[in-house]
Amino acid sequence: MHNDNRKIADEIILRSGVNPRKCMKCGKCTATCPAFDRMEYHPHQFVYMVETGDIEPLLESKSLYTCLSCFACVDRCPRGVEPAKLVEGVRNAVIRQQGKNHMTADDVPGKLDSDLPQQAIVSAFRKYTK
Amino acid sequence: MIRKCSLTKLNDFFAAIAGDKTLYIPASDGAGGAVYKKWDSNTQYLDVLNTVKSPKDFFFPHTEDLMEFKVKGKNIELLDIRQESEDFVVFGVRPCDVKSFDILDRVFLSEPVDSYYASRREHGIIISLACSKPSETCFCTTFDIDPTEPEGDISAWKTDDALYLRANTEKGEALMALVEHLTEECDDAPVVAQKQNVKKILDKLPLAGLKLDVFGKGKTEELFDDPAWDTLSEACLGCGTCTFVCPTCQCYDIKDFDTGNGVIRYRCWDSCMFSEFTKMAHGNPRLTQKERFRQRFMHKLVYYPDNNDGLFSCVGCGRCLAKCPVSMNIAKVMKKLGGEK
Amino acid sequence: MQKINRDVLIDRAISLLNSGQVSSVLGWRQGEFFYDVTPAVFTDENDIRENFVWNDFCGANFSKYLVSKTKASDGKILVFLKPCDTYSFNQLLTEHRFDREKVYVIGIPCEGMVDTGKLKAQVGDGLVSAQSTEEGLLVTTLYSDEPVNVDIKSVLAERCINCKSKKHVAYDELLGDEGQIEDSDRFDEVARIEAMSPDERFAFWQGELSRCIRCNACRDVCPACTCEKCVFDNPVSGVENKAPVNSFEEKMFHIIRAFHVAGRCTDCGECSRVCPQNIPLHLLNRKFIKDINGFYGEYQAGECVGSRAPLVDYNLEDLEASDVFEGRDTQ
Amino acid sequence: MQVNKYRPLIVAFCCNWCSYAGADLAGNNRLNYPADVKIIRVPCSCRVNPSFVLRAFQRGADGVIICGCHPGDCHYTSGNYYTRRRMALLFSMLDYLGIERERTRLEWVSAAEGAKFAATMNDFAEQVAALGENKRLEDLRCKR
Amino acid sequence: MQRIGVFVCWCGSNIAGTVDVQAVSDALRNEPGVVFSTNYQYMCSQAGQDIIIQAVKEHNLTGIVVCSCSPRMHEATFRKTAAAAGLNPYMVEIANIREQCSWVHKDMASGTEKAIILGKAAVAKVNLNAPLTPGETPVTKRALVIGGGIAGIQTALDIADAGFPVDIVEKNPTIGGKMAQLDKTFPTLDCAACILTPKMVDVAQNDNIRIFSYSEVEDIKGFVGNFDVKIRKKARFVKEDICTGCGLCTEKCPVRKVPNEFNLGMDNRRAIYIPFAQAVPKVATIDPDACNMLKSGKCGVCSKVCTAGAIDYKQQDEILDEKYGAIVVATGFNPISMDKFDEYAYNQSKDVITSLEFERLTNAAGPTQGKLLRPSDLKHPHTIVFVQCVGSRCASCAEKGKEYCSKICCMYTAKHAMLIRDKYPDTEVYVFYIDVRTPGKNFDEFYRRAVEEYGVKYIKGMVGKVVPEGDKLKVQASDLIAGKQLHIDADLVVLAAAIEPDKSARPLATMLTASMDTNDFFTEAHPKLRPVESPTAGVFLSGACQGPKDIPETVSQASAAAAKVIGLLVKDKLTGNPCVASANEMMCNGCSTCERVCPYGAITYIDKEFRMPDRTVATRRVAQVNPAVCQGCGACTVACMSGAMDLRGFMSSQIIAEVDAICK
Repeated sequence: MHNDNRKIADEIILRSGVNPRKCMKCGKCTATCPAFDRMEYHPHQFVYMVETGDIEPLLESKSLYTCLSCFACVDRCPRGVEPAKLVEGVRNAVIRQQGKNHMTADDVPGKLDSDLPQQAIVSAFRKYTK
Repeated sequence: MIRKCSLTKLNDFFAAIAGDKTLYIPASDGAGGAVYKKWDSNTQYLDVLNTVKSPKDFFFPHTEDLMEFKVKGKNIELLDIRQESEDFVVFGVRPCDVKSFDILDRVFLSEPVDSYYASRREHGIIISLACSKPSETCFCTTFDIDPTEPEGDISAWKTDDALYLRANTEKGEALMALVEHLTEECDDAPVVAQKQNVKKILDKLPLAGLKLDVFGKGKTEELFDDPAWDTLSEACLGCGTCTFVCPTCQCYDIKDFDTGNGVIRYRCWDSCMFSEFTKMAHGNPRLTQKERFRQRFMHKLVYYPDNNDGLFSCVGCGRCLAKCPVSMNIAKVMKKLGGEK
Repeated sequence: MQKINRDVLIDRAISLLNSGQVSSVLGWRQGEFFYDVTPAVFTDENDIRENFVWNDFCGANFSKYLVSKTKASDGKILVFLKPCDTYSFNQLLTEHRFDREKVYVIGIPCEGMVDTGKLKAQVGDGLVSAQSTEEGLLVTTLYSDEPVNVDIKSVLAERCINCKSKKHVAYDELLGDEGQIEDSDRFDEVARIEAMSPDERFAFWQGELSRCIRCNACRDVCPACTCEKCVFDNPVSGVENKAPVNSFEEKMFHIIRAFHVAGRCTDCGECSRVCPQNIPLHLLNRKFIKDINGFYGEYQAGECVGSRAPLVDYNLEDLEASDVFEGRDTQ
Repeated sequence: MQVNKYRPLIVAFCCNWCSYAGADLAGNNRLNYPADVKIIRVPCSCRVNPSFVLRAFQRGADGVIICGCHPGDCHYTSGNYYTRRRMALLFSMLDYLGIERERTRLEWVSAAEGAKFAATMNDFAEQVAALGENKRLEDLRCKR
Repeated sequence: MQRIGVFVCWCGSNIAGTVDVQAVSDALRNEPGVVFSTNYQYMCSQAGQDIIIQAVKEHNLTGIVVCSCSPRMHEATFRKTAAAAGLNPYMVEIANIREQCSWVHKDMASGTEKAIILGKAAVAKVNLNAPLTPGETPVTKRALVIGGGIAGIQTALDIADAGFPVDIVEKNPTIGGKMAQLDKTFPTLDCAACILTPKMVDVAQNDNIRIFSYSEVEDIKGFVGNFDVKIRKKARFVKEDICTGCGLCTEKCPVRKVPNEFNLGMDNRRAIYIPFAQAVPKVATIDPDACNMLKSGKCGVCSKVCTAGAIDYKQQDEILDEKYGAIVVATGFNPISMDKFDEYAYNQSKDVITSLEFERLTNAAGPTQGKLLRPSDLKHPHTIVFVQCVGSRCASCAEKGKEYCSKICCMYTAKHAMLIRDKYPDTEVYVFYIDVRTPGKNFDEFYRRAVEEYGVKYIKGMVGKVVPEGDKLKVQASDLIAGKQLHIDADLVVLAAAIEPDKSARPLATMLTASMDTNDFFTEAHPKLRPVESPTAGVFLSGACQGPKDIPETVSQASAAAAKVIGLLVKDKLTGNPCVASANEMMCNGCSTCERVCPYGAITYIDKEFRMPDRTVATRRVAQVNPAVCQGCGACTVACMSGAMDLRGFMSSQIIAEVDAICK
């Protein structure tokens, strides 16, 4: 395994406060995920890939941005693994690597439309103010 | 004849004595109190009214090994392990504490003589020091002690600039000879002046009027069953603070310490305030704290005078007044039994 | 200056006494000097009016007296407890040391008590009188012509500077306003000692404990030390001794005593207050409290009656003895 | 040179059910450890009073080790849990007083761990020997 | 002063090879108290023992020190030798100079030196030994079984079969417990009722068994062999001895809509009821919360129809005082509440049910007479989804579920799925699982049959949410192997709810001073070696009160507990271990500290009058150790600040003497 990947994975674990080893691979996170169809990697895969250090595909994946940050997986996980926080951790890792976010919080108001659910607005701020 | 030593030469004075004999002087104990320390060039003299523990330690130490039984197989060997005393000097003993030695002497030097005590007494030389700033807890005058006129082998007075010395005994004379080069003859005017100042303070002391009328020889029956003992003793914790800071308390226990290879027989201070004091096979002769409390004060104020020509075994140093955890003390006892509130 | 007035206390005491609700009152009796105050049992109205005091020198914790006084009394005893005293009170109840029904507790607020030693160090010997003012004390001595103004903070007892709680955890009735649990820095000094090198720590404690005269005042005043017979008085206990014969005995006494009260000590600070040699004994007890809090979670002895002391409790995941020093410097 | 090395006196309190049996197993398997280690059998490690530990130091021990069943395996279900708390606090207090923390140890040794017993004793004896004589908790009366 | 004999064993060359045994016996001869010292090749041999016996007689020995192998080896031997010589067996101490000396040290000099020191320590200890006599307590030859499920039934039957009287206390109107509610049992698919109800009848007919149904344990005092128990017999308003169980009252009662707890509320019963046809005792019970007569005094129908005259509206709770020698806890389990699992819509749809409810649905005696009809519309469900681990293995949600695996769910779900596919092959059955756990005889085969022969769709994944929509349940789930999210329109969803100990267990544990784990399962005396005993002597554990169990395991443990009880009741007297704690009452503070650390509840407190050293008489609270219960660990001796508590055989003074001897 790539040493760098392990390092990034450990960094993500540290920063997110998520312990992927607690995962018992039940898949309830994925079962509950409302954005499942748009995600290349699903919550349980995120957890597993971070645990094993298989980070590169994650960093490049669009799944990072399709995650709604709705935290349904966090709520439902029977082991308290908190997959969404891990997704956020990976997202932050990408941002840190790129040196910037692909959008800023200031861009959000311009994109608001009346159909947008309240939760999406909140999660947009959650994502882009990092 | 009086001689003086400039305070600027005080260290030389100590050095001169210490060059010949072990010298102890009051020094800081590092915790706000004073303790007699063996002098060396690093020892700072602490100008303090009283040390926390009295100097009775020098003659009647807190603990003292008496003998040893050495066990080898099934044989027992008896060893005299006493440490022979050498001459030593104690500087700065206050008039009350000096007086306490008389009280101890009557116990330990009367027949049968306590040879351990006697040996120390013989080797000890006392340089007393007159009081210049009595504390509110002082009441030595009650026992006819003049805090401005101390006894001892050498009497000393300390003013702002000099130490005034007067030898009272042969031992004192000999010691004065040691420091002759550091002292000079002088007139006693500063000493007299200090005495007069102190006398004024003495009159203002809160305990100045303490009376002894109801105490002394033959008062046992009058005082023993006084109901006041109940209230006086009700707060007493039964600790030994008063006893262990007292310059005249002389009770001790003899104990055996099993070293694994034999037994060391030693004695250590005991306190009549302790619940285990004088416990015998049948139990304890004084069953309640009231009885133990009464014992201590009756001893000081009645029993001791009974056996010692009316001499009280308190010198009014005030240590117990300052240190009792519940502020119960001999002054309160004297007032209460003496009919004051 | 204490927030609550002596007269309020006296009025309540007399009214409870006269109504027959209590048969005696455990309070502070004025002594010879303004600072010497003796715990006393009052049964007489006039005696209370004349001699009951409540001022900045009423440090004594009455809780322990209840063990013997309730046994000796048929009626109820009124006791005045400062916030920190109430912790000892509860701890004694936890250990069934007296009958709660025989006590009527009046909680009184406390603004901290004065350490007479500190006062003397500041104004000198020969204390004659002191008057409480808003900011402190106006003290006269035998040797000062003018009264000296003393800032109360500068003469407060250490335990009061680091007061852990101004909140009463037990009372039947409260006079004055209830306080709060305080944020105190009481473990700072322990931490300072912990940070020393082992040699320094050894020298520090050797120095402190060498002053011990084994008067037993710390034990005899301690509300956690109410044993029918103390191990140190019991020749078959293996630790009995009567004198600080050598440095081992000095340490033995204080280690075992601290261990026996570990988890039960409420940190009332009476041990250090009464020590005639000013040994900071509370630093031994606080070490145990700090360790217990750190190892097993926060625990305040006496906070509630019936709580399980940390030394008679355990957790499957407790710290291993070998990990006690983790994160601390090695030798 | 072995000869000049300080030979410490070590008192080992072993619980009857696990550690004492572990020590027996070390014997059965002829696993060497220094003769400086002397074992005292107690029913459970929770029988060890801190005053016994101090007593050993007073009488000349250079190191004291307490061995009990592993947590969860106590013959009396909970004894070693109390031991763990008591000794953690005691050791910490001794350290606080500046007494070498290497002189005390609490170790869990099961009846099957003869090898661990021997290894522990070798290690502890080595550790204590390196410190030399116990000076900070000694009672000179016991040394004459 | 003791007269001690020292006997140093060579153990052939085992000891003598590295220890100079002559030097050891010579050195120890000079120890205080020692009057005789010798050495011999094999001390444990008959000849060696004879040397000891002879020396005791010749030298009037009062104590014996044997320097030999480990006391774990021959302490018992030498104690018997001492007894044979007329000495108290507890006047023997062993110095272990083989396992802990000669075998671990190579050097003769240091080995000998150490052997002498170990011998000295043993001598020092014997000097302080006192003769000990084990205490004896009589045994009440009757057992109490708390809980009348299959665990309690089996335990009671086994004890009764051994000839001892036994009482069952059951809080419900009938015994039978959870097993009575089940349909079939895995992996053999026998009908639960067919194997349980004969046992219930056996219980009812066994002369040695009394059933206190509709009763609860109110208070327990005493200790092993001698428990005093208060049992509350709740008023059922029907005279048990008169009621014939004809059931007429239950048909005539006008109060019809009381949820039937036996069918988990899926149908109704009357205010007077018999839980099920095979109930034991088959006696009616009036539900006081539902009965009009009891609530308002207006009705009395049951009384009118009862020809036996068994109805008694004035009946009161009755308190029985009974004595027992042993108590078996068999309080069983319950499924946890599903209220907090919003995602599965349990409270929103009648068609989301628990597995136990499913058992009733498929049971011929259940609300649908065994026809698989879903509760909402009584239609046959065509798509059924089983969700595993609902609330089990739940680490993050202590307030919702349980951290442990409930153990039985995998198997009963396989059973359910198989039975559905067997009876209704047109039904699609999905089982969502995290792991399938089938350790047990024929268990995995059973599960594989469900998959391979019956075509149950096992999907590795979890259900994320269930949303009722129309008459369907929209199930959203993951299929981890396919990497898909599934959306299934189900007709019925069955939740494998975690199981938890019955709520009555916690207060019972307090009464018994028996310990529990954080999940409220009873703790065993030893997790491996004493799994059916509680640490509290005389209290035994049967069934799921100790941990999740299936029926065969429960029955084995029930019989094991019975065997333990029989082993206890067969004794006339209990002989204790004399090495127990005892409190010096004059030194005891009554502070309860020791009581808190005692793992066996052996310490109690009493108020006792004393003549005090100050010659007053005082009533003091002091600790009492029950020697029949104390196991001699010594935890109390250290907890006791005053040193009032000491342990016989390992007294503080003895241990200190050993320390001193070693360190001198």
